[in-house]
Amino acid sequence: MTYVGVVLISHSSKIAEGVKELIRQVVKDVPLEIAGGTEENEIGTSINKIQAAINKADQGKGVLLFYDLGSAKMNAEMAIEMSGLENVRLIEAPIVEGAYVAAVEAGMGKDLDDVAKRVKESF
Amino acid sequence: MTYVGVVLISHSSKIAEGVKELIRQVVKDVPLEIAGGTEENEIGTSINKIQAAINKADQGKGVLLFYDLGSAKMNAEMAIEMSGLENVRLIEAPIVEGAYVAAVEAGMGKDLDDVAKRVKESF
Amino acid sequence: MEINAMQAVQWIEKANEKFQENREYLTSLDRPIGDGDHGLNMSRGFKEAVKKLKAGNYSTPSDVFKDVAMTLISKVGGASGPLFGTAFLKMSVATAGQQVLNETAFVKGLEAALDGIKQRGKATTGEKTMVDVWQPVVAWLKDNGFATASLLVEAEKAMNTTKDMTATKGRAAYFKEKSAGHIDAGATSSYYLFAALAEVLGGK
Amino acid sequence: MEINAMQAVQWIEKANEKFQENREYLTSLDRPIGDGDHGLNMSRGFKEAVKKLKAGNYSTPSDVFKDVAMTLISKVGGASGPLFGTAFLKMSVATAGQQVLNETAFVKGLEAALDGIKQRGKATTGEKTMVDVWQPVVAWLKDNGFATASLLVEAEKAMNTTKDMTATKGRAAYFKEKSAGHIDAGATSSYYLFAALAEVLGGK
Ligand SMILES: Nc1ncnc2c1ncn2[C@@H]1O[C@H](COP(=O)(O)OP(=O)(O)O)[C@@H](O)[C@H]1O
Ligand SMILES: Nc1ncnc2c1ncn2[C@@H]1O[C@H](COP(=O)(O)OP(=O)(O)O)[C@@H](O)[C@H]1O
Ligand SMILES: [Mg+2]
Ligand SMILES: [Mg+2]
Ligand SMILES: [Mg+2]
Ligand SMILES: [Mg+2]
Repeated sequence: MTYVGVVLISHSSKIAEGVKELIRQVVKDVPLEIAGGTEENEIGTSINKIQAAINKADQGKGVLLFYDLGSAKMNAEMAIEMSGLENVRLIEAPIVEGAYVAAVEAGMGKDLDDVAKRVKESF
Repeated sequence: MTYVGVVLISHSSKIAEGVKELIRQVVKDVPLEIAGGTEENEIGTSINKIQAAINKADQGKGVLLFYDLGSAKMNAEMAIEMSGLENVRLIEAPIVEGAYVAAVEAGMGKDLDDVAKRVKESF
Repeated sequence: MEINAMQAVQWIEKANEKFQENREYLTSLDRPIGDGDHGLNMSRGFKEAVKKLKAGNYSTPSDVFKDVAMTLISKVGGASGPLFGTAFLKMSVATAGQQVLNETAFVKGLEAALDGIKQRGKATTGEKTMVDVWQPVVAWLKDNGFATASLLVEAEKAMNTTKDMTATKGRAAYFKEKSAGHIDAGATSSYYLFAALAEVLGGK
Repeated sequence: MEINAMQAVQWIEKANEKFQENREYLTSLDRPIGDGDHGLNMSRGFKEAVKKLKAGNYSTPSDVFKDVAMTLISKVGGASGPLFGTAFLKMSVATAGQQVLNETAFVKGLEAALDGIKQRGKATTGEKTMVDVWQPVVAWLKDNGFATASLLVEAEKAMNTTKDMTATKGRAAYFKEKSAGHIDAGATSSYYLFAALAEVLGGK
């Protein structure tokens, strides 16, 4: 079985890792990739990390991206454009609470539109 | 100068630490305390940690508490009741994005009502 | 039926035995629609509670309940901590000062506990939580007294009603419709708690 | 005025010198209403860009801009990475294939860069960002050509207009009214970028 993937983009690699461990308690199978911190693991984001996370999270059913603060959004948008992939979508939702909902929904086998819709409805 | 304090309650100590480092880049003076994980530092929350965080964050101008998932909320509410302190308030807002806004607002010297209001308006 | 401090301690000890024995089972209930830690949470909490009680010297059930409450509150780590913690705290307050609780007094304590759970969890019946065991069982005890064999049956029946429910509280609520078909973990621990009570009162 | 690949490289080298020299200053601008990393971000990004250019062999400005873009995008880490990265990428696309850019061609490239920044940042003028330097400076260049001394004056004037503005984009926007009274960090780096251009074109 394949699932919609989830990517966690945070300025802090600790936030990204923490959200992943929180979700992994509950959802085991959904691809869940993190892109936290800069290339040097300082506070910030890295397009290369985001691109790698998107590629790893993509099982063909699409990928939903969560980010923390504004500048992560710009990097995420660039990474999506450069990936050339369809079905990779950035969502405006709280990174911790939103990604938790998304992972649960994705784990039920929902498609990208449904997962995104459920997340949107939750906030 | 004293400030409204911010407490970050998360099931994951990594999330709490990450949010703290994200905020500390921007806001240096506001008391910012974390209560992440259980007593054994597993995933979960601890009333004792929450109580300690509230006490440390309180400079007399009140404390705003952020939490990640439902069960943290119950522990937070108990901790507030047991603290017996006035001006300690749990807020329904995204932990990462909400606490960031709260810390910036608190750093401007705003009082508890104003900080809470600004956070609420942001989501 | 009457219950004194010693029996209150025995109640918690019996409950602890059940939580240790059924740790894996409780966790397996919490896995498909939760985070798979309920067995761990309950077994850790009650083990600590028993340890605490062993070290103490109690003249009222109320004092026993208070120490149980404080231990559960600080040691459990999940939603069941504040919930069972609040239950025992309210039971302690409602029965304060009485060395022996008669049926009326004990039922009052259990009612206070139920109210505490509902308030803390902002939950009512039908939400697929421990409330779905506590509410009917306490109501039944109030009407029928402490007939221990029937208490066990009632508690088990109540627990099983959670199977078909759709969760609207707690982590299972994230699973919405998919939460149906699984018995609720907290309802099951509540069943064990009442089963332990039945055993203590029934002299087993 | 004409600009070839070698001059494009010099532009970036001069800009890099300015970012290294003013690293602390840029960071100090980003501290009161931001996260205090802008100097670090710009100096790291341009240092890497210069390193990349040193290793390359370029026949068109477009190729220079492309490598600068890719380096800034992957090395900067903050908002200025995708913003300046997009600017150089659009400049590269708009001037592709031309060994030498005349005024018209170069202005076209700069207009494309400005559009890229605005699109990427969803920003317009008056929001206290780098757009408040790019937009007036590009407009001025289009109307007046590359008179280097005046270019410097225009860029500096534009940078200073950000001081009284209230930020509505980027991290400074969190500070709302309190963001007024500080010059924007990204506007200042944009000023250095145009200052570097003026120096290269002016033959300094
Ligand atoms: N709001 C609530 N009201 C009542 N009971 C709840 C509530 N939330 C959760 N529960 C109960 O708690 C149980 C889960 O406990 P546990 O697994 O220890 O906590 P967590 O969900 O934090 O991991 C559920 O099975 C349910 O019976
Ligand atoms: N949405 C935006 N549109 C245009 N420019 C922006 C935007 N967000 C930020 N900026 C510019 O970026 C600068 C901050 O860059 P930098 O400090 O490197 O990034 P960060 O804010 O991620 O730490 C600001 O001073 C501003 O000029
Ligand atoms: Mg659980
Ligand atoms: Mg748990
Ligand atoms: Mg910055
Ligand atoms: Mg930054």
